[in-house]
Amino acid sequence: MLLAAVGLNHYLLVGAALFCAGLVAVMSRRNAVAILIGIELMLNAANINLVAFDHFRAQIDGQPVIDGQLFVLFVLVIAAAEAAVALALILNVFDTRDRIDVDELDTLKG
Amino acid sequence: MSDATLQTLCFVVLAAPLLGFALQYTLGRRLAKGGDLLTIGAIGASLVCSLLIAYEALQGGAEFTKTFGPWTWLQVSETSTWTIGITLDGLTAVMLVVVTLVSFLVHVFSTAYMKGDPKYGLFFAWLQLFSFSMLVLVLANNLLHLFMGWELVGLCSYKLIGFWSEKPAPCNAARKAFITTRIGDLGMMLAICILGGAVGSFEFEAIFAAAARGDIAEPWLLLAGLGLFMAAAGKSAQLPLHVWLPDAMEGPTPVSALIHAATMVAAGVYLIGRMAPMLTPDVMVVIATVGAMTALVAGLIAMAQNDIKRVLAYSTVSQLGYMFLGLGVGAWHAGLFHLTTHAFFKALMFLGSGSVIHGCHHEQDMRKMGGLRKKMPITAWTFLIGVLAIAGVPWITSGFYSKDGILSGAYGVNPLLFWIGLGGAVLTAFYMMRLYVMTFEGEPRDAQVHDHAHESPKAMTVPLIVLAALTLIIGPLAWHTLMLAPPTGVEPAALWATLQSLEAEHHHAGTVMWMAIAAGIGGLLLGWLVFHTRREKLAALKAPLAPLENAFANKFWFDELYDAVLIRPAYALGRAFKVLDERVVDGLVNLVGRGGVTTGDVSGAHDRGVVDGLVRAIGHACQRLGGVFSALQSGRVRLYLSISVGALALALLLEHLL
Amino acid sequence: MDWTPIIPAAELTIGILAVIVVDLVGRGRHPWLTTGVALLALAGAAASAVLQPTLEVTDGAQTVLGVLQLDQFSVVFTVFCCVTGFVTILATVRGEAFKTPGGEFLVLILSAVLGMNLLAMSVDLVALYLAFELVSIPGYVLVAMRRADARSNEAGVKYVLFGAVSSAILLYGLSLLVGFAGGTSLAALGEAVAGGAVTTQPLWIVACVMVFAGFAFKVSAVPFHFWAPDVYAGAPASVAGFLAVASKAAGFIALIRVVGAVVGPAVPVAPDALTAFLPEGGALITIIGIAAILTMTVGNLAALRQTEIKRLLAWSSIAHAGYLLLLLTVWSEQAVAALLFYLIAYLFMNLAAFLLAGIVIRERGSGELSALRGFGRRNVGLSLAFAIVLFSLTGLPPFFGFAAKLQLFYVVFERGYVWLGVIGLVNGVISLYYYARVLSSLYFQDGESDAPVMRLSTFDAVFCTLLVVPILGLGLFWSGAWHWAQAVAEDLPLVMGVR
Amino acid sequence: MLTLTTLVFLPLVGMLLCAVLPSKHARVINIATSALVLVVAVLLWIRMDPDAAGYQFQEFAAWLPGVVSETGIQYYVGIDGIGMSLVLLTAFVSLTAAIASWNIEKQPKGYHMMFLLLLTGMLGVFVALDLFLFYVFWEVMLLPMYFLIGIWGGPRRQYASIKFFLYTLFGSVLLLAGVILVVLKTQSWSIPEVTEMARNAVAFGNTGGVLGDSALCLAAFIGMFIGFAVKVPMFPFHTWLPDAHVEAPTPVSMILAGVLLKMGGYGLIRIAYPFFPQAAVACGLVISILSVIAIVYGAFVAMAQTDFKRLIAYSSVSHMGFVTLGLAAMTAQGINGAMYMMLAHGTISAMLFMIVGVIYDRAHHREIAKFGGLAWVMPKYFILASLAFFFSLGLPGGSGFIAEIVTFVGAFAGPYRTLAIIALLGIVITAAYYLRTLQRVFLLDTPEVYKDKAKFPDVTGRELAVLVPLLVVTVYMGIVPSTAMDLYHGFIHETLVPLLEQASELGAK
Amino acid sequence: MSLAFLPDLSGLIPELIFYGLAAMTVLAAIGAAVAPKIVHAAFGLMAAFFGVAGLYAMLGADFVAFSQIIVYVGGILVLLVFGVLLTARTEASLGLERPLRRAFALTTGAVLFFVLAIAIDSTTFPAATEASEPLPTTSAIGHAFLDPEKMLIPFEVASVLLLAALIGAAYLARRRRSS
Repeated sequence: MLLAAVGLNHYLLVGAALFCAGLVAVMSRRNAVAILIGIELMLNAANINLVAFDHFRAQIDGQPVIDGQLFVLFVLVIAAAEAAVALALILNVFDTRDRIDVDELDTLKG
Repeated sequence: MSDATLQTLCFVVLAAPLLGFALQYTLGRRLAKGGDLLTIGAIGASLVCSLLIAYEALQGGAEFTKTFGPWTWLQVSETSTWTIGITLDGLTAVMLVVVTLVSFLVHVFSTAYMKGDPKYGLFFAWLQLFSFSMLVLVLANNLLHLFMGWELVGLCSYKLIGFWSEKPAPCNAARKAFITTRIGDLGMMLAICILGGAVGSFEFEAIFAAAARGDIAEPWLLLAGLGLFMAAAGKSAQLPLHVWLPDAMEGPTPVSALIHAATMVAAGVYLIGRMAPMLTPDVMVVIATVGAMTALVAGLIAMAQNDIKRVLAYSTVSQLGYMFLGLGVGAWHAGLFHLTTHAFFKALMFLGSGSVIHGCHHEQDMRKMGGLRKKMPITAWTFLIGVLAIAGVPWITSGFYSKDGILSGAYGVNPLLFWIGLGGAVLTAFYMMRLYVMTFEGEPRDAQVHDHAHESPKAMTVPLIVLAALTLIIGPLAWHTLMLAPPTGVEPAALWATLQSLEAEHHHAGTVMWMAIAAGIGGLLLGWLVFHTRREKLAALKAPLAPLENAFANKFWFDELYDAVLIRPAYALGRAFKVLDERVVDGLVNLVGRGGVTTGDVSGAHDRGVVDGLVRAIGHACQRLGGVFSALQSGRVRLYLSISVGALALALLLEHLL
Repeated sequence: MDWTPIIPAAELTIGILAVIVVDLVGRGRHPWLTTGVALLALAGAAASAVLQPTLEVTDGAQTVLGVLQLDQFSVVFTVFCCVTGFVTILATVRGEAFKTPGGEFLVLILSAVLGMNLLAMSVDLVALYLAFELVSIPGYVLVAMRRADARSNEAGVKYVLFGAVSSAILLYGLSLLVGFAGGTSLAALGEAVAGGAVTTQPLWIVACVMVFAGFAFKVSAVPFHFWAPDVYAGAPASVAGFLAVASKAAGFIALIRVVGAVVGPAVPVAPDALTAFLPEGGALITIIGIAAILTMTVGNLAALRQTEIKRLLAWSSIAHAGYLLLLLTVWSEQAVAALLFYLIAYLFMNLAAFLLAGIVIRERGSGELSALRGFGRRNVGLSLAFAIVLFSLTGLPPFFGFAAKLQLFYVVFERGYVWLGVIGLVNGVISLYYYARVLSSLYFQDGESDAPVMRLSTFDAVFCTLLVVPILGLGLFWSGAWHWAQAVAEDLPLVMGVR
Repeated sequence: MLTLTTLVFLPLVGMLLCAVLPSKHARVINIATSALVLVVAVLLWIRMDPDAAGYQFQEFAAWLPGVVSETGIQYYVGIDGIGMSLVLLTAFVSLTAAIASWNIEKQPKGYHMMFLLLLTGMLGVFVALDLFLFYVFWEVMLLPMYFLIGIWGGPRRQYASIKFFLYTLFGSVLLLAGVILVVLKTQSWSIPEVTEMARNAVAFGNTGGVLGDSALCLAAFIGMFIGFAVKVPMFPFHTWLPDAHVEAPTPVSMILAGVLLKMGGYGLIRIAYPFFPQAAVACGLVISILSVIAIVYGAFVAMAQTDFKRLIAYSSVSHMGFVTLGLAAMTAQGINGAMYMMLAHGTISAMLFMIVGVIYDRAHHREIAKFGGLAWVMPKYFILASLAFFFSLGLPGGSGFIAEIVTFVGAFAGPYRTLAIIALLGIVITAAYYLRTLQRVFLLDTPEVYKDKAKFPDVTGRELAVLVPLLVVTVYMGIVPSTAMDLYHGFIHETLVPLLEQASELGAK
Repeated sequence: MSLAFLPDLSGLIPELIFYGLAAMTVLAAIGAAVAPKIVHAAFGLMAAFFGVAGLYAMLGADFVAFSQIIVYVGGILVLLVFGVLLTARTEASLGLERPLRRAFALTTGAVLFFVLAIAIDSTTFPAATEASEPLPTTSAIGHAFLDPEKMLIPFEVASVLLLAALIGAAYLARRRRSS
């Protein structure tokens, strides 16, 4: 049964697993870059969902369903932009402190 | 006299002392001789008018009743209009004369007695206001109006008792007097509330009519009556509210004569006399019983007092008790007549004691006196007349007539009350003789006091003589001529009617009269024997009687009792409430505030630090936990992320489980 | 093809390019020129948004350009964001951050405003997400704009990490919504919901929670608010104001659009009973309701102990987000009108507050409350403006904040949620405490007795006045603004497209 | 020109004048404006038709059209006897307080501006007939008060001012919640209109009241009641008062006690009771109990105070308890008494606070225990003080007496007789603490410190100018109570009492 | 023939590939999330990216799969590795996670996955049908990007987004260099 038909849910489960893995990274990592890695995993989780939904939809007039794929392409762009800015910020902090341990970003408090 | 004239006279009676007060209070210091002539003139005018009114009342006889007004004062609801107005009847007329006459004499007496006092002028001003207030009280045709006079009287009493307010004792006495009478006033307020609500008006006529019609529900009528008596008991120093009067002797002696002997304390009696038609039989019983008990207890206490004024004070309390006894047993005439006669002879004795005190340079302790008769003959002789009167020496003194009337009344209603009254009469005669003997007879016990003693000036002796004369003549004269009219306009309550008939039956009935005479004379003789002739021989009796004497001398520990039961607890309660207010009521508010802030600390934990917030929240009790929580030190990205994501997961989990 | 809807966006884009070109050509030596260009672009965008001919179409027929939709609602928010950007640039020119903003700053502000403009018009999840990121990403950089300042950098990192995580969560939720809708447009989503088989699915709830989590970050709703105090405190005051006002407004626009699709058109006003307990309208509404209460309460309580003005305002803005979420909870046409109305009030109050804070920080070199001491005597005008703003934030008459709150709570009561309204009102009382602490510092605590009288520059004075006068003016005469907000909100059912 | 608008906004003109002219003129402007306000108020009073029912000098102006209802929020002012008597009180007490403000030296300009703004707020509350307008004035009054305590107050002024502000705002939002509910259900902002609706509801036996739901009415009433009770202030919402009073400067204490506390009572009479008569009837017992607690407990707490001003403050708590007691009785006499108590307390408490202020100015402390024998160094002061004390404890001849008696009679005629009897106790305690204070402050020996005539001069002319008019009015009101009572009884007799009676009949069914 | 008794697994090949890819992706992701060394985490991420690309390919999204490899592996991953290299100079700077924290994170992650898994399992998507035969998508995507009624506007906006990010990142980085 396990090896039987691979359906939408299987892909969604993979996505969920990726998402949770990303969350674990986000929650447990002290290194800012490692947190970014977690974020990328979460984005990919969403992307798998989107592409999977496309695949499991009825085609009309023999045209491929690409709504989700288009979304994914934009997400790729956004992820890149986000990663660039985030890294720039992290490096900036690293520049002034020589550390990127997020637990030490604590000058801002009441 | 036409009604208009009478009305004018009433206004003059009222206006003269008020005007006197206003002028004296504002300008007194600048007037010649401190303004005493002005005030004497004012009260004199009042006196003259009062006499005219009294004459008119005499002409009118028992049916004489006049009402002026009522004028609308305030409308408190559409059905209830409160008025002011003046009532004139026999009772009022008598009271007017008593008040103005005694007041006039006291004014005269004070010009000498208060001479040299730095607040000489002020004293007269307050005497004026007092007279005014008392006259308001007496002339009122409604309860509210009466209550206003009543309260003003209280104020003046406060001011006059505490006249020498640099010293603590007069201050405390004044305060005690005011507050004690105010406790009594609660009863009056209660009565006012009940009657105001049920009748919608405070006019006596209306109240009596409503009471007779049964408009006022039975328990409330009873309560109103008791309330009125409570007020009367406060003002007239009846048990258990009598404690203020002896202390009030801290005031200048003329004040004691005017207020605490002749007039203000009589206001309670007047009130009960005035309101008699609405009092239910139950109330009457209470009044009679309290009166009798007071007569006896005060008499006992008076026996062991050594301060001349205090003896007189307790005697006053005791005599007031007689008056209530009289009213309570339905001897309405006798009770009020005793009020009148007592006013004169007690004023006489107070002024006499004032004369003694003046003559002895403000020495009040009888143990330091003795043999003063030779030094101050007029004072002594007039005082003796007073003593005889209060003891009820038959036929020649006024006290005989009034007291006899009361006792006969009591005899007909309740033998027990009669015997108590009779015992009181013996006591009265006895301690009065003790007072007289200790002061005026025998050997001088304190050479210094005796050597410097002197007879008082004319301004003091003349009032004494006048009062002594009145004491002698008023009884025989008035009893037959000045018939006090019973309250008009109402059918007397059933019991009231019975009582009246009883009184008529027993009036001057031989037995009672002779018993009263025997009590009076016996008491006097006993006193003479004990304190004059056989003093040394009786010293042997002193030891076994010591506990009794102790109880008398300590006034049955009423003051101590009140201090322990009422005053201290009240202050303690005040302090407790203060703490309650600051700690609990306000504390709760602050706690809410602080709780908010603390919650804020926790909810914004990363701002102040979870450690700080938590630690503060649990009251620094777990400071050591800081080490554990320091891992969660503030400002950390990951912590925030964990909380946020954790909350997200939790939300999903909850949604899922639900 | 009608290109009208993107005219403001095009103007902003041209503005961005122009700024870059001018900055490059002038080698950054003409800051006033670049600033002027940027301001011009914003003004132009606002003007053309207002003047768009569709506004004359009264039946609300909108021009749809693929993923965008033009309606009164989007126009209002475009203007709103342009004004905020305008004020932010001007405030920064004079603020404590930099004497003259560089070209990058202007580009970033313009990009963020462009993002907001598109966000306001998006009716497609792709465009929505993209615009959302276009608002966020420049924000990350703006916060860290003071490059040498460690606090600023730190704030930037916090912001970007938080933002990225939230955005990822949002995206995951959106991906599920796409799955349910079978397409990326909100109309498809609305149809799917109307189909009825969707809202009962377990994963639907997951999607709603996650989508809300993403937006909650943007509007700084509890428990996704943690970044806000740190970021506001680290950012220049003007940028903090921009984030608090424009960025938050953008979050609400997006929420309105999504809620509109998910929940459906405005639910008719509740019947007589005024004792409704839990909001109706499905999972999303319930979640928003809980978040609303939490947000306003936590925001207000946490603000109580703050000693730094920007942090205090940050918590205050969190609390205000709670009030606004309350309106989404009760979701009706009136509620949207009230939300719009409240946002307008919020715009004036918060921009003014951050502007004033900026002036104080510039003057005293510190944002601590204690730095405010003695200002009451040193500068009457500034203190008065501060007082008005703070009273208005508290919601006291006769200031605009009160009118906004009155309408807000009126709507909440109207829908029957009396208890929600009372919680909100009591929260207002709590907020008084910390606002009053600012006043207390300004007026009640004596500063250095010989401190000289401080003079505001004419620029600052005019600027403050322009922001504060509407607070008073609209506080006294707000019916016009309210009717206008109602008129705008009437377009709302059409926003939902299919229904 | 003789309109309510003139009356209300005159102080604002004065305030602008203060702002424009140099600060040395501020106090003169303040006094002049306050005097002018009093003159206008008196002229309006004279022109008022004593027999006309309803509100007079009404003015309408469109303000916020279309908000909620068609007409929307209006600028709608008008006045009846109740409002007029309180307006007169306000104008009068403010004038005396303005005179008492003469020697304010710290930031006089700001002070007098705030003072005048406060005056506008207070007058506005009493003439506003639109709920929104009422609420705006109600809150506007808070702001200057907050500053007056916070800037010109004593050492703990920050705490006191914020406490005052928070407390009253807490009350205000509950009031606001009630107002919103009312407006939501009636679609009217007009106070007379809603009152009329409430009357109709009761007349037609509609137990739902104006909100159409009796439970909701009860909730709204409780909210509004708490809102007003905070202002009164009623136990247990009174704890802001001692702090605020103690820290406030003397003239502000006078206003606070003399006028501000009256707004609570006014609100109850004008809004809470007429709008929700049935709920008022239902809450009668609780309100009575709280009032009695306030009277007795307030008196006890006052007795234990060591600070002169705190004592007076608690005496206000105790006396204002009569207001709610009278109201809760729901009889004509009771409400009459409550109203009269407000007027009487207005002048008497202002006088008392001035008296404390006089000695505080000289001694710079208020510890009762440290005083003594002041009567011998400051005789005139002693006379005024003892009169104020005695009038406050209900001596005939003063207005307090009438107020107490009428209230008691009214309370006794109402449903809660036993409570009224308990409240009588307060009278004795009141006498006790006043006399004790009188003795400890004024009588007995004078400590050496106070014998310095230069430092402890008798009351000055300015102080007399404050105290004597207050005294005169107190005495006048004590002797001729009908002046005030006839002025305001219309509303009570014709509107409020019938309404409440019908409501309680309805409730009994 | 002789092997006829064996089950025919040829029809299962797509499934097998899926499970292989899925396992690789998930394991790599977990590795990326928990690997003690940041470099290992980066490699885990790369593996996950490839796995995801493979899944895209299986879902018939050829263009997206290529884009995934180019952008993620070629762009973002490189960026991250740069970041790792630039910052993680010493082992100490990595900062190992505290066990408590990690346990909390793992628990949360597990719970969340559990919830999601159950939700996914019990959810039916109304819009979903049987998997359709994959068609080439590149042309359709290209048309969509240039159709004003479709994704033209987002496409342009994306470029502005990139520009803004570029300028922002450059601004921050330039400062770093010059200081």
